[in-house]
Amino acid sequence: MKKLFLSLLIAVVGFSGLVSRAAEAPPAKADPTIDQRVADLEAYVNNVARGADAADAKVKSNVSGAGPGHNAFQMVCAALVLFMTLPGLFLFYGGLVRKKNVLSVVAQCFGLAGMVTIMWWAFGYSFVFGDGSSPWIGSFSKFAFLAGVDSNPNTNYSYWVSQNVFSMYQLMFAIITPALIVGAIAERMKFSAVLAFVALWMVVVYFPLAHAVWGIDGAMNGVWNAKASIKAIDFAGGTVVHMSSGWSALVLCLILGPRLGFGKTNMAPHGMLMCAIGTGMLWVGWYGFNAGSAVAADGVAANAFTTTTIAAAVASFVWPMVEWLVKGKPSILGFCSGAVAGLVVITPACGFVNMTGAVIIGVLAGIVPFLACAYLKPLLKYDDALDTFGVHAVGGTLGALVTGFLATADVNSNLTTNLKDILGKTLWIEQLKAMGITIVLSVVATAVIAYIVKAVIGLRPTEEGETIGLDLTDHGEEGYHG
Amino acid sequence: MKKLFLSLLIAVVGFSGLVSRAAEAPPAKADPTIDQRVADLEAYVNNVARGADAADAKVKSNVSGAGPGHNAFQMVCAALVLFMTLPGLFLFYGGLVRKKNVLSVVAQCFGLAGMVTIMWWAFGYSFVFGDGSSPWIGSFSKFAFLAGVDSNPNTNYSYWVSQNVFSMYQLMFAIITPALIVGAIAERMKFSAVLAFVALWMVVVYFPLAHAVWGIDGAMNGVWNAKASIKAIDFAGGTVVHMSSGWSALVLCLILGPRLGFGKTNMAPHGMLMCAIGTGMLWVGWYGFNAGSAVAADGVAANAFTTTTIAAAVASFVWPMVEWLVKGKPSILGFCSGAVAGLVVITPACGFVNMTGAVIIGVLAGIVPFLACAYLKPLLKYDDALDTFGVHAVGGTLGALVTGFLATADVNSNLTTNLKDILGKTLWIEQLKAMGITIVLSVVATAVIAYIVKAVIGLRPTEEGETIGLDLTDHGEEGYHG
Amino acid sequence: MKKLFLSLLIAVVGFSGLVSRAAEAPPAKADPTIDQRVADLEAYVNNVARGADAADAKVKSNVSGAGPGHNAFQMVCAALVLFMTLPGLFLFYGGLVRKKNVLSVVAQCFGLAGMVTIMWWAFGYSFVFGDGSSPWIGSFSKFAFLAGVDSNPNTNYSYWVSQNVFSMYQLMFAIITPALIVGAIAERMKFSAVLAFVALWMVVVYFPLAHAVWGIDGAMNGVWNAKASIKAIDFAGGTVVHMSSGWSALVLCLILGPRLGFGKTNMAPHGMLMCAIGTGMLWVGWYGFNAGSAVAADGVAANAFTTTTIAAAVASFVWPMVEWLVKGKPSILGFCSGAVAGLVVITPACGFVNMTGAVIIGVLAGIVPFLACAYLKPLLKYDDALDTFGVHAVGGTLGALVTGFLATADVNSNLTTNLKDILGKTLWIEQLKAMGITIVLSVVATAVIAYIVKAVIGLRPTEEGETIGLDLTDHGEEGYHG
Amino acid sequence: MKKIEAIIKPFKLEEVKDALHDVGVEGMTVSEVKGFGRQKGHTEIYRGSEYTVDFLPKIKLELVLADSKVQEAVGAIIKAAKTGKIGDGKIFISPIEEAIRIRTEEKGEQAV
Amino acid sequence: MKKIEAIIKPFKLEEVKDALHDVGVEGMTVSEVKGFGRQKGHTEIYRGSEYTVDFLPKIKLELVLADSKVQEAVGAIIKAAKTGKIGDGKIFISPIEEAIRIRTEEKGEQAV
Amino acid sequence: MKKIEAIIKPFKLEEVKDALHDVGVEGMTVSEVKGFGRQKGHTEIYRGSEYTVDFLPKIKLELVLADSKVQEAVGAIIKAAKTGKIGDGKIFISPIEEAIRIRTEEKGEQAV
Ligand SMILES: Nc1ncnc2c1ncn2[C@@H]1O[C@H](COP(=O)(O)OP(=O)(O)O)[C@@H](O)[C@H]1O
Ligand SMILES: Nc1ncnc2c1ncn2[C@@H]1O[C@H](COP(=O)(O)OP(=O)(O)O)[C@@H](O)[C@H]1O
Ligand SMILES: Nc1ncnc2c1ncn2[C@@H]1O[C@H](COP(=O)(O)OP(=O)(O)O)[C@@H](O)[C@H]1O
Repeated sequence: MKKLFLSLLIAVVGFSGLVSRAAEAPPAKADPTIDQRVADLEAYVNNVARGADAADAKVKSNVSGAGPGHNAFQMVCAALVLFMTLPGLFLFYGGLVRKKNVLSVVAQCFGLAGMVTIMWWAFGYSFVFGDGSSPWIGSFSKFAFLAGVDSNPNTNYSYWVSQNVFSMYQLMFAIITPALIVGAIAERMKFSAVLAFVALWMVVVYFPLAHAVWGIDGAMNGVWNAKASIKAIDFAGGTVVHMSSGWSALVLCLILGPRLGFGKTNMAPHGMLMCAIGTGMLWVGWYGFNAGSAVAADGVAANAFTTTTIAAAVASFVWPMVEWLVKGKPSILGFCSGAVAGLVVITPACGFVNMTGAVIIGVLAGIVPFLACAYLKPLLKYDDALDTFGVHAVGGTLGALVTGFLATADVNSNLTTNLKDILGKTLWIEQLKAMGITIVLSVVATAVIAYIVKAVIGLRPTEEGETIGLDLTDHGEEGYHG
Repeated sequence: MKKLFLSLLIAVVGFSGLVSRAAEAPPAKADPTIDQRVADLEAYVNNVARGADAADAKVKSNVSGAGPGHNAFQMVCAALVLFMTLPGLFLFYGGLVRKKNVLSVVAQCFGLAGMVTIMWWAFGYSFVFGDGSSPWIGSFSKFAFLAGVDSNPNTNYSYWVSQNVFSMYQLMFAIITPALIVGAIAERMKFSAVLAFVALWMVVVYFPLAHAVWGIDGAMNGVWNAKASIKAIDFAGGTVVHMSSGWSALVLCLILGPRLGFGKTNMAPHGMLMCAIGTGMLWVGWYGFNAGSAVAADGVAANAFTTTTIAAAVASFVWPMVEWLVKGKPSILGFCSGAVAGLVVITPACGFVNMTGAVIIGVLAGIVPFLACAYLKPLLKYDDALDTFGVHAVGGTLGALVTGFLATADVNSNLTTNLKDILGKTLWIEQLKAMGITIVLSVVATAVIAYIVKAVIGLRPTEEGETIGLDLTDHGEEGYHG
Repeated sequence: MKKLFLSLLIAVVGFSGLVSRAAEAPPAKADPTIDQRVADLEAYVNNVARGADAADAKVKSNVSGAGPGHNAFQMVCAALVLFMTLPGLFLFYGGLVRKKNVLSVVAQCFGLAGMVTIMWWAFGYSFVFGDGSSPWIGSFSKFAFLAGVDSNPNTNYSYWVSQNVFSMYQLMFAIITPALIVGAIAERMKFSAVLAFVALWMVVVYFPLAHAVWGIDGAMNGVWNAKASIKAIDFAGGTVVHMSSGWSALVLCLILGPRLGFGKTNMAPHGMLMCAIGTGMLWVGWYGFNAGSAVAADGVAANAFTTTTIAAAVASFVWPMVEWLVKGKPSILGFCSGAVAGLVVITPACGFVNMTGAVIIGVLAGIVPFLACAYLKPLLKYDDALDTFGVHAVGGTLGALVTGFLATADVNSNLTTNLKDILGKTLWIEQLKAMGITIVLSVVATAVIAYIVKAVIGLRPTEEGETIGLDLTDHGEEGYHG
Repeated sequence: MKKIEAIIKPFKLEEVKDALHDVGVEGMTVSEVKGFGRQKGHTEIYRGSEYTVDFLPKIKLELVLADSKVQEAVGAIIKAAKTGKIGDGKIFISPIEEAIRIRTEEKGEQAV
Repeated sequence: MKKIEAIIKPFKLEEVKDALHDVGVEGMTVSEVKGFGRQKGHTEIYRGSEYTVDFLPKIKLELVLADSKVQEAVGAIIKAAKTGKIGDGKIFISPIEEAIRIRTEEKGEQAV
Repeated sequence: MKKIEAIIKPFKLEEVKDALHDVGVEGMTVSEVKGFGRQKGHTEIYRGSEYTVDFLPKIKLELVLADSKVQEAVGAIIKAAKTGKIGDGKIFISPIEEAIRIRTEEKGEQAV
């Protein structure tokens, strides 16, 4: 295991120098007129293209780099999304496991952050955002080792945000998505197996899916790609992030089997306070996730910010109220689950729906995932330890679907570019198609990868190791001393 | 209880569709000249009105939406204020209670966040920022269900920040204010009673007060409303937030009575480390609270940022030094209390005073609330569990008053618009009036509401429930396991 | 001790009124032409000087204040750097000590924050950023008591960020630097001694060093000062922050002697989870530290943001992988240490190196400080309790050196202003000189100050006090109850 | 000498300590334990998972004292710890053959 | 009456409790302890510092019961707690002279 | 067989353990307890509220061993745990009727 990673690392560092960076000589262009200069500045405020950004532009721009307001926002958003994983998930997931496994959750999140960054640098960003190769996978050679990804904007994705910032922002998504899977398989999967599984999963599931949905020439990028074969929309990751991780989590936890003593031993969360703190951090960080997905501090971001707040708050209230009604007490885990569920369900919708839509989503998010966790899971007896499936798969699926119904061009005029004809009509069918593909890809790929990893290095620790706890077994440390 | 809230919820969701949204057809306007276009862009940088913002404007603006730098800042500030409650208060207050009540504090903060959001969406924002009805309460019909609150600025409150972002920013204030009350009544008030009390309190105390002080036509909005009957100033919430919550907290904790065993049992904070962590988060989040109250990333925000830093740091140092002198040791709770007190006292002043003012405020904030907590409370024997009165009421009152003396137009030229004549002279008398009204309203309304809630559903848990702890009694969970 | 500080405080507040603030009457200037007005707006987007900023400018600027995008970014960055200390270090360092000393770590960080702020206000900012006195120490009279530091930019340091915000941003650096020293001397230094030591250390080590490296006329400010005698570069504080604190920490911990029972008693971290949470916060806050050091939301900030992410992530992965190889298990402390080491090493380099540079730095940062902590420390047997030397001194030294080799004008054109001739050639020799001066100053000054403090008030608590723990001994409180 | 072990409800500790102090008991050792008995625990529900916690927090007091003082101490404990509700706890008495004070090496009844 | 003290592995607690319940033991007191014995602990490495933790987490069960029931209870504990691996723990039996139920002041075997 | 219970100061645990090891004691059980005695606690002040903490953290050691070894073990404990300052703690000795090793079901002195 160790050797594998180390040689990979060395190989990759070595190769990074070799990729050619052919500089294209730009044709000489005229200086902008005063009118064009003012128009470019207005373009900055309005987050639209400079004159010079047009493919056939004949003038230069005096403000050809990134714009401060947008760039500042995007950097902060990237930091906020990182905050969701480190330390958001440490606390949210760490609080929900038993004391003896708390550090293993930390290690899994932390380890994925490092490993995925290295993959992202070497080829991940290329596979997702490198255009010009295929609707299902990006072009490796375009941005391998992040060559050419500098402080200038890549106008395929943003007029006013530096591409290096954009690439780091998107990296944070690539980190948190597999980290969500950790929730389902907590307390019983070897650290080495988690790393190996995710390394493969990123390549087979995440990179293709993210390219298809968000790549400028992606097959399911309904908003920006006029030639998309499936005209679906996903503002901040209902399919790419939550459905992919959630459905994969279910399959992986089934293949892995339940924790030793599942159903008999008391496996109550060891730190509900920690979990609640993590929830607060997730919520705050999620503003980076959702509003930041506008890739500009514009009106769309403002709308996403607002709908995110409303959906999260409403769901965080509805879930425990339903519990109060049904189980007799509103639990803190109910508040936390509701907030996260609200955030998950609004994710694909936040930049496309209005406030009424957000309230509806909040109410649904407080009820549907609750039913999945409280009734479906005990019924089917799978051991989704921290409810990745119940919250992320169910919530993401719900969100992707309702986005098809509630999206409105009133809050996001980009929806009229390529989707005028189906918006408010058959958009939901496109959503269903994208959801289907996401589920099939996640389920099948996860099963194959899981069995491969199982065969090669094994998935679970020894019984004794699991009984003692993964903290000591895998990391030789304990979460709390004295 | 539960039914009440659920039917409220349903009713409100239902009604949200009914409010009419009459679109007013704007009169046709001319395109801006190049000079006007540049002036509008300069207006963005300087955070002043576009040409088109004037009531009698004859030109359009090419940059009529929100501006990226300001909007980015406001979104981040809103997230920071949320961070103060979730998880700031979870930790700050949660750390100060006994282990068995830690989750109840979380539930109260979390529950209020959800409930207040729903109220805000339905009518709260209207009651506070809907203009055109009365100096003491906003117009319900103006923004009910946030209808019409979109990504364009409402120039009554900001030229360059989206109104939906502004509404969410202000929501965070409406969430944290009642959550501060939780500190006084911690460990002994039923969860249902907290929700019921706050639901009424928001309508009777917070919304009117916030409208009077911050509403464009509010009765006590000295800065912006030329017709204000009381020309008081309150930059970020000395009266609206800290005095209202602090004085209400005192009354409520008196009506509630002391915790079982108060004065006999050891009620030492169960987690001072948690409390200190929460303090750090409060401080960081408070930048959103104070600097964000400029509703722009301009020079006033910069000044507020600076004075906030200085006052908080000075007070955080003075309080424990005084303790060291008087009690023999500088305590961690002293550092935490000092920081929070500094932040409270600078809140109404931060955008109006200069650095010398901030140092003076820091020193006062390290001494006066300390005296209230360390001597007044034991003397009068009220059980203000976590010192909401001692810190927020005393600090807020102190801050509102000294703002009257220290405010200077050097750092905020808006003070010359309507207050030129009284600034540096009789402004403090206006402050006294606003403070008096705030105290009377808070005290009377709290007493009435508390007795109503007591009569209808009761305020306290059973003795056994309180002894076992509210975590198990009200929520069926424990904060820490194993 | 107490009296000392109190009288200092009073004296200083008193003097603050006396400093004269002579207003210089600016010569009358012409209104800008439309072309100049547009150029000024473009300057805002591009973060360059307005026409009016030139020394011999004959026109005014209509946008002479701070610019929203840059100012917003800088305020957020300042808050993020504060977040690193409060609560970042509370958790990171607090988690690594034994339970009985956790609050003492909090008190040390918190106490330094307050004390350094007061010093900064009175004379610290002047000593660092007051120009016109000497290359080795700033001019006291220039900005004493922050007089004249208002919301307008000081174009020596930034064209578009308010000077008051800049001063607060830099304050956060002045707070965290001595707080890092706490890591080496944890669990065994009297609170009063820590305050006294740092008060002197700031004046003798930090202020001169920061002026020399970052002051516009500083002796080692290679980037901006054409007359610098040592043309070194340090983007965000390799020498000023990490080397100064790290080398001082080593000397102080040697003079102090090891903790009672060192090498015999189990001194394992009491809260590795806390430590990991703190690491996440440090990482997130470090974006403010590194990207914010561009003092603008421009392309240099974007580059710093990116290289910071990559170096931290790579090092956080490499360190535990090396551990896995060498010690058999990847530890959580390994992940945390790697991340922090990556952040330390990239600090001086982040705004000067490209992504390949960041990867190289990440790999080195995962290996070299690891060797120092895991092999050098046990070999030499000094008790660097939380590895301030191993991580900050070794990492900072490494970073300062490799910056000399990897810096490239491709990502930061400011490197061509004064350094064109040595960039990529002999820059590393300049770096060596700056490093040498930093080490000598830190080591000698620390030794002298430590012996003075030892002689006057003593450094260590009584044996019994240390055995009981500093929380009870110095602060009369415990970190956890019940 | 005898050892009295008393299992009591946690919130009664202060009262029991004071009561013992009043009858001249000057030393005791206390530990946090979990009790299982007739008193029923509670059920916690975490999303779909139910856990019954039937071990309840209790305090165990241990005091070693001269035979002559046992009666009085037992009386004091009962008086202070009794609420009359199920789960009040138990008192067990067992023989102690020797007691030594580490500091002085005193033995027997002087040591306690 | 006798007191049975059993030191067992933590994860065996539920099984032992159930086994005791099956043989009619209705009350017991449990505490978290650290054990030192033949079973070896682990080493933790924090950067350059190594710490050997030789105290392992164990559970101590205490039950007081009538002499007649001791045999059966011991059998139940052994059966449930045995894994056959080192560190399974010990059972100690000692005399109890008196037992009192605080709530009712019942004494002797009725009290347990 | 006898049971030795020793209440000691927490920071003495390592030394006591080593001393016992030296005289051939191979097993023991340790728990964290709070002690109340002549040694005074401390007062904590939280803003206006004062709380006196008179229970001090102590460590309780329990070891069961053959009668013949008691003397030596007691000596080892006293030697290692004594600081001469108030609060050093106590040693109590009581009879044990039977000991069983769960893993092997060995009984009596072989079991300990
Ligand atoms: N046989 C026993 N041996 C040891 N401890 C016991 C025994 N029976 C009860 N206890 C302890 O006494 C506590 C109270 O017993 P319980 O049966 O709940 O109520 P009550 O004391 O009122 O009869 C239990 O929680 C347990 O700690
Ligand atoms: N002489 C003793 N006195 C008290 N407790 C003991 C004694 N010997 C062992 N123990 C306890 O029993 C536990 C198990 O003992 P150990 O020697 O590790 O394995 P085994 O029980 O299989 O012989 C120890 O961890 C300790 O708690
Ligand atoms: N009678 C007693 N029964 C049980 N434990 C006792 C008794 N007296 C003292 N102890 C324990 O011994 C510890 C030390 O006793 P203390 O009176 O403080 O000092 P010393 O041991 O020096 O006389 C106490 O904290 C308590 O845990």
